[in-house]
This record gives sequence, C-alpha cells and structure tokens, in this order.
Amino acid sequence: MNKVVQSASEAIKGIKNGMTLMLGGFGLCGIPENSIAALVSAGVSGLTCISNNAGVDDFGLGLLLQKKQIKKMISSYVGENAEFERQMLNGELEVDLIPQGSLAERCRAGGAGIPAFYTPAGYGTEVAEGKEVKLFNGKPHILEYALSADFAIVKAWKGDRLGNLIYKGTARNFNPMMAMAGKITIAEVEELVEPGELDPNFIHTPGVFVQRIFQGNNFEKRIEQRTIRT
Amino acid sequence: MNKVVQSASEAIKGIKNGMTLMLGGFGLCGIPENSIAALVSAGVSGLTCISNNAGVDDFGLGLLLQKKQIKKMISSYVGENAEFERQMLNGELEVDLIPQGSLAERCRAGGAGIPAFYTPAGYGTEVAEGKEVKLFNGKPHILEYALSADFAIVKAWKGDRLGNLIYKGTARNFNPMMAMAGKITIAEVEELVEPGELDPNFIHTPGVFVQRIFQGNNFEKRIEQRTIRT
Amino acid sequence: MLDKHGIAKRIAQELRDGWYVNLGIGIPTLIANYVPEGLQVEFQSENGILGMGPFPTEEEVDADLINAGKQTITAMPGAAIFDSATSFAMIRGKHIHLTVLGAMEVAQNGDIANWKIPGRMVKGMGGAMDLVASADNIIVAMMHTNKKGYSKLLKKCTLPLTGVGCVTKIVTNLAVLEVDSGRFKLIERAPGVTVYDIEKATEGELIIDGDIPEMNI
Amino acid sequence: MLDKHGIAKRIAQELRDGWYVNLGIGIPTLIANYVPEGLQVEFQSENGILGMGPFPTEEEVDADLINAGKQTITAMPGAAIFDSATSFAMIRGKHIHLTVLGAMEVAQNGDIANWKIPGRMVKGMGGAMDLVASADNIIVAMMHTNKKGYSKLLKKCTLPLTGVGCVTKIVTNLAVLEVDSGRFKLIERAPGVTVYDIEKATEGELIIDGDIPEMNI
Repeated sequence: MNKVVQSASEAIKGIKNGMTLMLGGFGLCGIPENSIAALVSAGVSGLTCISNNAGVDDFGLGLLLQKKQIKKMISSYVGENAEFERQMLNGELEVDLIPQGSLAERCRAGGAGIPAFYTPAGYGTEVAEGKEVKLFNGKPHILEYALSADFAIVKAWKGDRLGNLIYKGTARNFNPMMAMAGKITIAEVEELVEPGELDPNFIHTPGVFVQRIFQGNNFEKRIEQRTIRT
Repeated sequence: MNKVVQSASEAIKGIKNGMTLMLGGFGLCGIPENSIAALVSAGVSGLTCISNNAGVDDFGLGLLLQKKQIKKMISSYVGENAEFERQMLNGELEVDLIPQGSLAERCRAGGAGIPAFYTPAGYGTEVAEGKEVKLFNGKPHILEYALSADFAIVKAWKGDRLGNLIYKGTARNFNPMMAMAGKITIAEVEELVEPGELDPNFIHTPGVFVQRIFQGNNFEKRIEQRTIRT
Repeated sequence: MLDKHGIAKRIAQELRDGWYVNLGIGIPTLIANYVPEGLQVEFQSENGILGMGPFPTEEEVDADLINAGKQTITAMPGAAIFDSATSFAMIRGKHIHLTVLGAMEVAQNGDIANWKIPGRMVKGMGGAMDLVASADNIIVAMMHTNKKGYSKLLKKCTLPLTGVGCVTKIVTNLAVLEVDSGRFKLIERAPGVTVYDIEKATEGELIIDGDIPEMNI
Repeated sequence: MLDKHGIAKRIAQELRDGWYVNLGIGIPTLIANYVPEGLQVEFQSENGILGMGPFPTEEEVDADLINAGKQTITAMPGAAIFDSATSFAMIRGKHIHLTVLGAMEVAQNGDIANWKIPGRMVKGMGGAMDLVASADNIIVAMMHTNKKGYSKLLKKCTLPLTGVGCVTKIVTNLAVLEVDSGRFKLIERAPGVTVYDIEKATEGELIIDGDIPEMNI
C-alpha cells in the first residue's frame, strides 16, 4: 500500500477534460494550492468544480477561471470574484448555487452512500424549484441528492503514508466531506509523516478515503480579510 | 454558562417514566455507567431506550432490564443478554431491531435536522416492511427517519465545563451522534477539565450539543471478551 | 436614529447567558463587541468554529483561523473546531439559540430576501438559506430603508427569497419590530424617532399598539 | 475437507495489497492470521477502527479498544478511530474493498440469511445488513452444511433475509463457489473432496463447468 506521490502534477494524473472535481476550502482558507497550480499547468478544461467558493481573481479557483478551464461551478458563495461574476452574467459559465449546509451535507452523503436526504433549507425559494417536497412534523422539506466527483482534492495540515489526515483550525471546513466523496481523492499536505506519528484518536479523515497523498510546497496561504485588533 | 452538575443523580433530574433515552456505547465499551446506576436508583420506568446493545445480564442496560424499567429497546444487536431474550420472547419487552449503520445515521440525522434519508441497508428484508422505497441508479433504497430522544446520555474520556468532549479509542462509537440527538444531553466524563485545556482542533463533540456534564467515579469499564495474545 | 453600532448594541440586549449565537456578515458581526457584562455567549461561525474570539493582534494572525466573512479571528478558551457538515448539523438541528443576519428586504409575513438581485448581483446564498430555514429565533439587523430611500420592510418581498415566514424580529436604525400574525408589530422607537417617522419608512402593514417606548440603550 | 482455519486461509488468498477489509465474527476473524507475506491490508471493525491489530498482550489490554465482536484488540501504526456514523459511511459509501461474513443460509441468487431464527434466536442484525447492502465484494465463510447435515447453500433462503442478491463468493469446508446468473458456480474443491461430495451437500443448483481444480492452500 503506497499512496504517496512525489508532486502535484503526478497527483492530478488522470484528471481529464470534462471531469467533475471537488475542491476543499472556504474562501482561500484550506484550499489545495499546489494541485490548483498543477491543474493550471496541465491545461485541463471543461471542468465542473464543486467548491464552496470560487477563489479570488488571482488566487485559488480564480486561476482556473481566468484560463477558462471551468465549464460549471457548484458553489454556495462566489462574491469575492469579479471574473466569476462577469463569466456568469455573460453566460460563459454555468453556475449552480446551493445553500452551504446542503452543499456540505450533499458531499458527505455522496461519500457515505446516502443517495438523498431531506432538508428544510431553501424551501419556498428558487433553490427548491423542481425538487420533491415532503412534510415532516408539518414543516416542508426538500429532497436533496448526494454529490460525488471523479476526483476530490483536499488540503490538510498533516498526513501519513496511509492517507490519514488532520486539518488545522478552520482550514478544515469542506475538506473532510469532499475527501469522502471523490472516486479518487488527492490529499495535499503541509507535512507528510510516517504511519504511527498521528494519534489514531485524533485523525480527522481516516486513510480509507484517500488514494493519493503528497507534501505540497511553498504554501502561500493568502489571507482575504486581514483584520487586526489594535 | 454552567453545565456542570455534581453527580449522576443530579444529572438525570427530569428523566420521567415513559421517556425516550439514548445511551452511548458499543457492548459495554463507552457506556455511561454512573448514569445507568443512577437510573436504577431513581427507579424510573416505562423507558424507551435507544442503544446499540442492551448490556449483559448484570451490567450496562442489563441492570435496567432486570428491574423491568425498560418498556422498549431500539438496538441493532442484543445477543449478549439472556434476560433481554427472555423478556422479548415472552412479549414483556418491545424491541425494534435496526441495522447498525441505519441506527447510527438516524441518530446523527436527528441531531442534524435531517428528518429522513435513503439507505440501501435492509432493502428486501423485514426491516424494510412498510417503508418507502425509491430507486437511485437502479438500486432500491428505503427511507429511514431521524431518531431523537428526550435525554441522551453519553460517556466521554475528557470534557470541559462548556461541554466539549473527547472520547478514547473505540469507546467513541455511538456517543457523538447521540450527543447531537438529545433534547437534553448528559455527558459523563472520566476527567472534567477547564475550558482551554482541550485542544479546539481535536474536540470530538462540540459543547453546543451538551447541556449537563459531570465527572463520574469508580468506572468499572468491564471487558466482555478479554482476548489475549500469548 | 441609530447607526450600525447602535443597532448592534440594541440586538446585544436580546442575548441570554449560555446562548450559542450565529452572527452574519456586516452589522451582526458588531454585536460581539456589545455582549452585556456577566453573560457568557458562544459565537458560532458557520465555516467551522464555536467560541470565536476577537480579531487577532498582528502576532496572532493565522491564515488557518477565519470567520464566515473570511476575516482573521482568534479562538476563545473552550473553543471547538469542526467541519462544515457538523457546523450545519448544529444549525439545521436547532442547537443555535439565535441567528442574526442582514437583509435586503423583509416582508410582513416574515419572508426574507438577502442573496440575489436578478441580472445584477450574483454572490450566492452562502449559509443564509440553511440558517433561516432552521432557526427558531431570527433577528434581522438592517437599515430601515435602502440607499434610494425605499422601505426594506415590505408587504411582500420583490427579490428572490432566502427563506419563507422565518424572521421573528427586526432591528433597524429606526425601530424594533416583531413579525406578528402577518404584520410588523412596532415594539420600540430608536432615540429621537417618532412613530410617524417609522410609519413613513415602512411599506408593510404596521401594528401600533398603545404607546411605543423609546429604546433604552 | 477444510477446517475453520483452512477456510480462513483460502479466503486470505483473495486479499490484494492496499485493500480495506471488514471481517465478521467467527471464521472471518481468523483471516487476519493468514495475510500473505508482502501484502498490506487494513482491517476495519465497524465499531470504529481502521488498522485493527492482533489481540493485546496482558499488559496492553485496554477496555476502550475492542472490535465488533467485543474482543480486546490493538491498533496498528497508522490506525484511525472514528464514530459509528463515520464507520458506516465507509461501508455504505463502498470504501471497503472486501467484506467477509458468516451465514446460516445462502441462496443461489446471492441472498443471505444470518441474523434471525423466528421464535428462537433474537440477537439482531448488528452491522450485517448495512454491510451486505452496500459492499460490491462479499465473501461468505461458512460450513457447507449445518449441524444436522442439511445444506446451507439453498435454492431459496428459508430464514428471514439479511440482504438480497448480494453474495459474490462462498468459501466452505468443501468448496469455493461463485454466485453466477442465479446459480452456484463451482470454482474449486477442498483437498480430498470430490465434485460428487459437493453435489450431495448442495441443495441449490450447481454449475459444474469442466474439470474443477482442487484448492491450492
């Protein structure tokens, strides 16, 4: 069992035009920077990207948007990216906006073999259009389907050769559920360690969910809103 | 905000005849021993207990069964308890047997505001009788409903005054989901610490799910199958 | 008339000891600065933290610790970090006692619109739809009128909805109002604001029951 | 004819490097002792551990570390602990490559019964229904006949089902068989066992295609 690959470009092998990818992160926090850079280099296009946000104009998924490598985005909030808004309003980019909690739960469901579940989120809004509605305790809920992806790409703090991952702070966000939902899951970590170095009791993503792992380098970890207490 | 109570008997205040309880643990591993003892002392009866197992004859939920305090058990496996089997076959005890994964997911759903979800488990068996069936990718799934409880009683390794919990080893099992699904959740811990002593990055159950917490004493932690390598 | 900080201060009076609270972006964020002395309130940010603390000092800044507005934050002692699915499990499962968020429009039946202006603004709903669909106690913090002077408290929302019949209370620069059997019930006036001022600024139907006290802030 | 250990040894030949494997109680548990040299296989126990190791020494015994059979175990380097919902997320989500479990009856269409004898045995299905409903690769490890000498490989199960059409392979004390278009296809004979012995012990329809090799164990 060896899941370790040597570089981001090796990790993304097999990602082809038209595939569906999940990418972890909230804003620019906890995004797989190295893998995104490798996708830009590889020039793969026509991608459907499932990611809570779409990066900013010059970082994160914004880099793939600039190069027109993304055909469709499935996200909950895309407010920080002018190029995204331009492409969407011009009809160059398909966009499926999903309530954040439904997005998280749909990814988890995809990884957990739950094909669909009911949630109250979005009932009575355009999000519910065309969806099955059912009352529970008199309250309407809509049926939401699981999401999965050809490849899920996540970013963790530490990981071992078996794919066990731990995340740091709020860089965890969508990464654990997406790791579950990829047919192939790639983990990009700040520090790659040997099995046994991570405490089994505090693993966030068990290795069974991860197929490839590599230690990234030169993480920029850009901050979107640097707010300081004086 | 003070969730700390001084004893198991204080913790179970408000548990009344006929209520529904969830109790964490797998076999005798990770069960809330002190709270069960307090329930026996309190003599509360007519209980519906949701617990993966039903203890053994003289420990765990077996103690409540002996005293006929349980009206109905909702479990996945009850093979280690002769008194249970006797009461069930004699019709003295209602029993709802549920696939273990569905039980875990139904508890999580109850805590997560998901009223129902689809699972393939149990399709074509008596577990599916009377349940809605829906095909996903051509495969039949059954609709399972969320479980919740008047009180959830969980056992953790360490916990702080705000109710944050960490579990040890496979004593985690059902405890985290049940902690989510109680209207009132009681946590019995081996060690009660001050806020700040547990690393925020490695909390298993965030305090928001816990309403009462106390440090138990004299944990027996009985082992069902003591298997040794020679 | 209140400014943004005044609105935040007034909403802070609604807090109770031991509550878990989710604050939206904008005015709601300011509420954390006005928690009454002696109360312990835990702030949840839907990107995955309970026990959110104040902004960091220059030395404390950590790119891996942000709030839902993508601002750098700190964690209080006793904080807990979790993933997005668990975060919305808390929200959907009604474990959060109070949700405060901004709005572009609120209707007198409690509908809220705050995520989309068709053909113009495309930001997405983020976590707002989950929050408003699940919470039992939702306070909207906003200006009473928009930049053009039009009322944001309407008979019926004109923008795409975020949630239906969910808002319980609205605190604006002019007033505190509750949604009461399909109308806005006026509860308090902002300092120096008359009932007439509020009537003029409110397109939706108002219930004005007896003397309306001035806020005490 | 094989004993329990022989059955376990034969099934161990099915393992592949890098597989995650769930072993049921009884004969399946023994398979962990026969992992072929050079293969790394991770064992999952549905009560919440990946990377299950051998039984502990007297000193290592930990009441907080057990397997699904409630036996004390150890954790291998690189193990991971998780809750029951996550454990069954792995199982239901098809992240486990192989499931091996015992059975009271298997039918020629792949149905399995192993949890209940009406009016007599009431133990519950535990995780078995989730496992058989989700796994793509399910091997049943059992004796070919029951204690009374009746076949456990049937045209149709008589006991309440655990899962429908899910079993892919059966390894017994007499043979290896696959479920193939609604019948049992005989793949291998146990050492010293004839095809005739297997036919006699099998109530369900058998496909016997050419010479049936003897197991190589």
